[in-house]
Amino acid sequence: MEGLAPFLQNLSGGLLIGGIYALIGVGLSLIFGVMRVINFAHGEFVMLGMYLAIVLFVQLGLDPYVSLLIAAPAGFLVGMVVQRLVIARLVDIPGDSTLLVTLGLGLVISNVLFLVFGAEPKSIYLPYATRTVMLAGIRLPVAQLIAGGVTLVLITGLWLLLTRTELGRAVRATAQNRLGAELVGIDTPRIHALVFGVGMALAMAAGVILAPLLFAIPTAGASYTLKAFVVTVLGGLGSVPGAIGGGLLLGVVEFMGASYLSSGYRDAYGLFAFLLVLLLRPEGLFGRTVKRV
Amino acid sequence: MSEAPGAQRVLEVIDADLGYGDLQVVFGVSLHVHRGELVGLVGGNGSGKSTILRAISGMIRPRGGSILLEGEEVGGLEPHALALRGLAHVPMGRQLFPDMTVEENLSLGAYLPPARERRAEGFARVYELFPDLHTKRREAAGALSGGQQQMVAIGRALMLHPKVLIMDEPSLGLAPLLVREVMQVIRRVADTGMPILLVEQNVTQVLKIADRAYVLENGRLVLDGPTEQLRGDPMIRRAYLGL
Amino acid sequence: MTQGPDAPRGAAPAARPPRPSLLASPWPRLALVAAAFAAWYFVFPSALSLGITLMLLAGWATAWDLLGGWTGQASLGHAAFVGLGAYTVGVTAANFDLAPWWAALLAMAAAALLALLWGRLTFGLRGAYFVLSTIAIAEILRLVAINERRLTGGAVGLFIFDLQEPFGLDLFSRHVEFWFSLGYLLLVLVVVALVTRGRLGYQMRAVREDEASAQAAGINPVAVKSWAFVLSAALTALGGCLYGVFLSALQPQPLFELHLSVRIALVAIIGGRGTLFGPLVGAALITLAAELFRTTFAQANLLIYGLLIVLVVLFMPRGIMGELERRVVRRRYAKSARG
Amino acid sequence: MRRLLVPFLVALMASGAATALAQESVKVGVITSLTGRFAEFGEQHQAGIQAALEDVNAAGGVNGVPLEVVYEDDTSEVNAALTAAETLVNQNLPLVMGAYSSSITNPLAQYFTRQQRPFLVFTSGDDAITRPGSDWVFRLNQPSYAYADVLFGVFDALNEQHGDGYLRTIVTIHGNGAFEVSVADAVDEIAAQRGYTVLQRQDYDQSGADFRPILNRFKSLNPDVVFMVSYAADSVALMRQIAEVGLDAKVFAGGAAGFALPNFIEGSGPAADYVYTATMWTKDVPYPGAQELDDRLQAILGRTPSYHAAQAYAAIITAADVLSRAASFSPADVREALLATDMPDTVYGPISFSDYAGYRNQASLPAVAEQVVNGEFVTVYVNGEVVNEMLDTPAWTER
Amino acid sequence: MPRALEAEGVTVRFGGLVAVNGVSLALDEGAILGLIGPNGAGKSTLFNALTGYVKARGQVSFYGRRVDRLQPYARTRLGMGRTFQIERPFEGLTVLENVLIPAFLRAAGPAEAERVAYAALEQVGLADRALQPSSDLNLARRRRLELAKALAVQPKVLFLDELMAGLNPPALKEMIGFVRSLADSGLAIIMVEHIMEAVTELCEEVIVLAFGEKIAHGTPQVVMNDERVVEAYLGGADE
Repeated sequence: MEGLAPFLQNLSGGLLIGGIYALIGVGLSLIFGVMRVINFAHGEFVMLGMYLAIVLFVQLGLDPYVSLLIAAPAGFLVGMVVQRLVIARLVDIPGDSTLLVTLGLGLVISNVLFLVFGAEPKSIYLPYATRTVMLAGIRLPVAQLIAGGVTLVLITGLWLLLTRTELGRAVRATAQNRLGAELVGIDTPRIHALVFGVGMALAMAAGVILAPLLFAIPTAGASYTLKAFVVTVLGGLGSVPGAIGGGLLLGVVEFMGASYLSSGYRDAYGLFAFLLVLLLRPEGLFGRTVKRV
Repeated sequence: MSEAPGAQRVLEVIDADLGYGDLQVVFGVSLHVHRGELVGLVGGNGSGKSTILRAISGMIRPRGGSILLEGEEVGGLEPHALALRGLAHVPMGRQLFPDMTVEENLSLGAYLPPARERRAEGFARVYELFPDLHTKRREAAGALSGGQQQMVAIGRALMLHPKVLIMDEPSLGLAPLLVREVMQVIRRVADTGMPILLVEQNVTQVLKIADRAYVLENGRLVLDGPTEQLRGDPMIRRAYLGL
Repeated sequence: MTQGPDAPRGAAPAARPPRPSLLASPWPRLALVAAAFAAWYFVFPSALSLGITLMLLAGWATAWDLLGGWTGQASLGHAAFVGLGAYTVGVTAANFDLAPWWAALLAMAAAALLALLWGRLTFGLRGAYFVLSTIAIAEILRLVAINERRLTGGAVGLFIFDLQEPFGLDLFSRHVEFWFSLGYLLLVLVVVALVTRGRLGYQMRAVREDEASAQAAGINPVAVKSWAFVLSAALTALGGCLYGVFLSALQPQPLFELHLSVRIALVAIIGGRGTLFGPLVGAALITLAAELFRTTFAQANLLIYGLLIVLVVLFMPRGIMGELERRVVRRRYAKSARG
Repeated sequence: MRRLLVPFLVALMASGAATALAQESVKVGVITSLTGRFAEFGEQHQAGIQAALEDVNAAGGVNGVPLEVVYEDDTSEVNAALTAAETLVNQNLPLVMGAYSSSITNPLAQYFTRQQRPFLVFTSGDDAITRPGSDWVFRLNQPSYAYADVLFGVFDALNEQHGDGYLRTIVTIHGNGAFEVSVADAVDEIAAQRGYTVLQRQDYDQSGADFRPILNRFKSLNPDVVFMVSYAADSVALMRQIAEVGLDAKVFAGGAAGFALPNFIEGSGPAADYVYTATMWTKDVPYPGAQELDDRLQAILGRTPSYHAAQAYAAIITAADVLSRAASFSPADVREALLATDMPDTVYGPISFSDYAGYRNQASLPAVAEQVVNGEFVTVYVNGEVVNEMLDTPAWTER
Repeated sequence: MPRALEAEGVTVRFGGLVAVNGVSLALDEGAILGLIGPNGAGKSTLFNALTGYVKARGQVSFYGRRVDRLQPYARTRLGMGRTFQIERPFEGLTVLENVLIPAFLRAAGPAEAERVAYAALEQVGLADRALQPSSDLNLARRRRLELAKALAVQPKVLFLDELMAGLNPPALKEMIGFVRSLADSGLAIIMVEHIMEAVTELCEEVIVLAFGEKIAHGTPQVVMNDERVVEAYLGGADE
């Protein structure tokens, strides 16, 4: 019995890392929900965000949280372009062609990053990155708190965008009934481009937020893609609130597993949970059983 | 409400040939809807009703003939371009957004900019026509009964302040009691002066509420005229039952 | 209805032209492949390793294609079977001095069993969900290989020092490995050729195209997918055994990596899914291009996978051999219609 | 396919022709990672080799014939490495050297053993390469055991300074790659021999850069020593998170490459201070010409060299020495010459190959320990001697 | 005449909606049973229930053997062949391969399967297009291909789902003749059909569905004059 304080410490650690997982997952989920496209290049966009933050920090001295203001719009634009040039041609084709094309895009992105930045891991050092604050006997890392805060702001923003704006309604309408959406005059191809852009903006934002916490490695994208999948499957593919639940859950499962079982199997805990959910409740833990969005 | 001489034609289909791939379904059909008129288009299974409607609403491209909206050619335009020009479509199966509230569904009916500016007016008009929807405006559309969902679909179309409304089989999948209710609703909408083209299998009901009707058989028009003349015409029986 | 457009009703069956048959023989082309690789041995005696890696990759991709191409269930977890094969040889040789041919049989049986269970669990999942589950399962196996040191040697790995010699052949010689790899590639090609020309092959295609329609043809989709998966897994594991001997030093990282799974799948897709020689063509193209780039264009060798797959999906959705075959089918039909 | 095959054939034949043509030089092969994820180490190797070739050839090469290096890029992947090895073997080069990663060098060692060709390892640390080893595989760099060994030398010295019982308990955290695991194994082994207690040993999966769950657990154990074995990215994340979690210990020891690189200090900031690291070579080692070599490497690379460059330098001068002495360039004679190697005064330390402690054909060089002081590496412990003051590690709250 | 197919109280629910409600029917060897009714009456759902594609309550017997728990493929193997309303050729394959797949069900090997497939293709008049990619076929030929696929399993009961829809008059006549000859050869046929001409010519017996319920049963002439049927078609809901 290790007592309550370490448990709470671990729980908070899991929740904080889970918040970032949620941010990575939510973009993937949004894209799937609206377009039925599984984006295998998602993790590579996260890496793209990390490298952008590093470049801006090294070249211009921009704090990563400031470079969010550049990275998110950049992600949006790149996403729109990728969707228009590549994915739009394939959206109506059945089968796995979009899956393959995004897999290929991911390889292209990671190798271009590799050519430009080399294999050497890159990071930025921020003095506040190792600070912590104590709260009720629990030590909370400042950088992760900021990351959690930014995640909260971004996801809340996304939520407001989807529920409170004309555009958001159009996005949800396209997700729920594409034919119906077209009949009321929604330009669904444009919505698709927009959604892909938003998804990529979120992925790149996640990368920027991760930059002060982790190292950027060109080939690490695939592991973020996998995390994003786990998050969205746990929460229900296509469900934005589900992605938040899934992200937090994954963070806690991994953190607790690593703390109390074996740290070598850390990634396996998430994958086991993922397989279980896939087999027993493919609509996700937080999805509704009857209707698909 | 029969045809007034010289009344303007809001919607007109002239000599349309329609089909899918190498299959022709509709052969040289012409029809029109005047201002303030409720026109029925009836016929048995597979007679080509829905195909005509799909062509009018831009979901398929006509291979021959023309489609005019207030005298302008609109054949081959995309659905949202047609919506911009004032053609509202109540589709088969209603095509609502099930997880969104009634109000959101209606609101999306006025998605296009010209209608967006008159959204408040649209809500007022729809809620006046369908007070039930007002009480249920915060509920998810998917949770409503079939009849109420049909009202939402019609209401959503009206939010566009359309010049003409086309409806595809609004009675499909509804129990007999609800069918009657929906038909009365449609008549009520027509009574506000909204021109409507109603495509329907349920000929008895159409002949009761419509001003005029066209009867299709195997992709060709076999009968048309004011509904009071058509009721009891044996041709209708033949068109439907193949006897 | 009972006759073609021109033939009058009741025409004697003998009057019709000879029926063109589908069952054109793949054997001449197989012989050509065998001859080409045999020639490689004599023309490039200093590039045997390259030939071995090419043939193994081609064999895996051809085996992958049974499931991913012919049956339409793309997997991104086939590295699991490669690793399983390699480790079975390593573990049994190190601990029980088991002969490699028995180890190969054991590996194939283990892979088949794993595929059967894996399929039972996941074939209910559709499309992307199945792909995701394959990634997850292979990842878990990788972590097992890393963490269960007593069995696998963990991250430090497992070394194969001695192997019993079949017919006095030194399995560690690149020359012997070359011919074994060629034998393996030909075996996979022959198995796939036989399977796809027979009942199971057509059932697999039916399941790929439309499961409901397949059921109407009396086909049990789950059984067909399971068979395809079992065959694919066993053949992949057999190649994994050879690869294990080729490396002689087994480590979880290169063997169970997602990267290897992706490579196997992409090679098959680029070459043409659901064609006998497509995966081989894809493997040859990619391996030779990578070798060229290794000596000349240095870094770009991984980039070409990405670029090629994007281009192929956009412009040649059936892959290289798929597009070619389609053209041949059209031409053959045109000819038969004329003749 | 035909279009691709033709240039490929040409390339293959050209490479064959090249070897046949030029015999006015002695060629040795080097397999390293010029591209791929280990490319940065390949660059270090190239710098060291360049410097060594200049020196060797200025001094008359191999018995008057200039020495030349044939590079083969393994693209950081094992298949390519084996293909490269075969190319070199087929060129009948008298000696081949390589590679960076143990996961590549292990299969290479197996291959050269089977081919009965001498293979000189100069960077890969994995114990398994020379333990048990083979007749044909030689290694001049220190095995992973040495990384742990030198740090235990530091611990012993600290115990001597502070009185016995100052350092007794250890926790280990390590990556799950071949090299890291084998260092962690050495920690267990040496700790048992010298009376230390390993309280807990935890591994983590690749780029699993969130160590907090492990560190929280360590914190509750109150260890004297935190022993860390990881590569560059992880070493920085580890120190940052140790600072953040507030895990205090008397000694933080980094037992692998990651902690000895300039990146470690840049990335960790002040959190890097007081950390002890094991390294294989520094400009401060008491061997002749160390400082000069470091300066030259710095000039070639344009940045701070790592010890890998010095290892590559040592490999080339060893090769020149061995080939000068070899009766012929046949594999057997080169092997004999390797066995007879005795170079007491190289810049990398005394090089000879012997069998000891289960190793085969392994040079026995001690490693070097450094401590980070005010953002600089300071060499503190070489050859069993304390050469600079070792500072006490303050608690995080006092920094 | 042996009883080929018998269904008792077949009920299908989708969520809260009862799509088919307690329908019973029987079909003898060599007979043709028509299944008619307005759009949305539940005809195709009933078809799918009988062939196993949707979960249903009630009993279905095939030559006296209960099949209602069997998967669709198992029912096919027993001898229940079917076409789909929206014809679904195996798009990537040639015409011959399309028919080869079901032909393998009862063939000993590839050669025999090819013989069976050619026989089926000849029956429907597609033999000369055997090597054409099936995606290139026009609608009428796709229909015939769909029929050839159903015949290639050598069924004892054949389910035809709107086989005649969209055919022009000569093709329709031909198809009617063909279906008649199939029944004459001893096949039991059950067909969902909107083309009344086909129904009246082929079926000695029809069942009329409306709102998921069987509302009439008898010869086409009798049924079509039944007031309830007329009402169902013309739209009831009249006082």
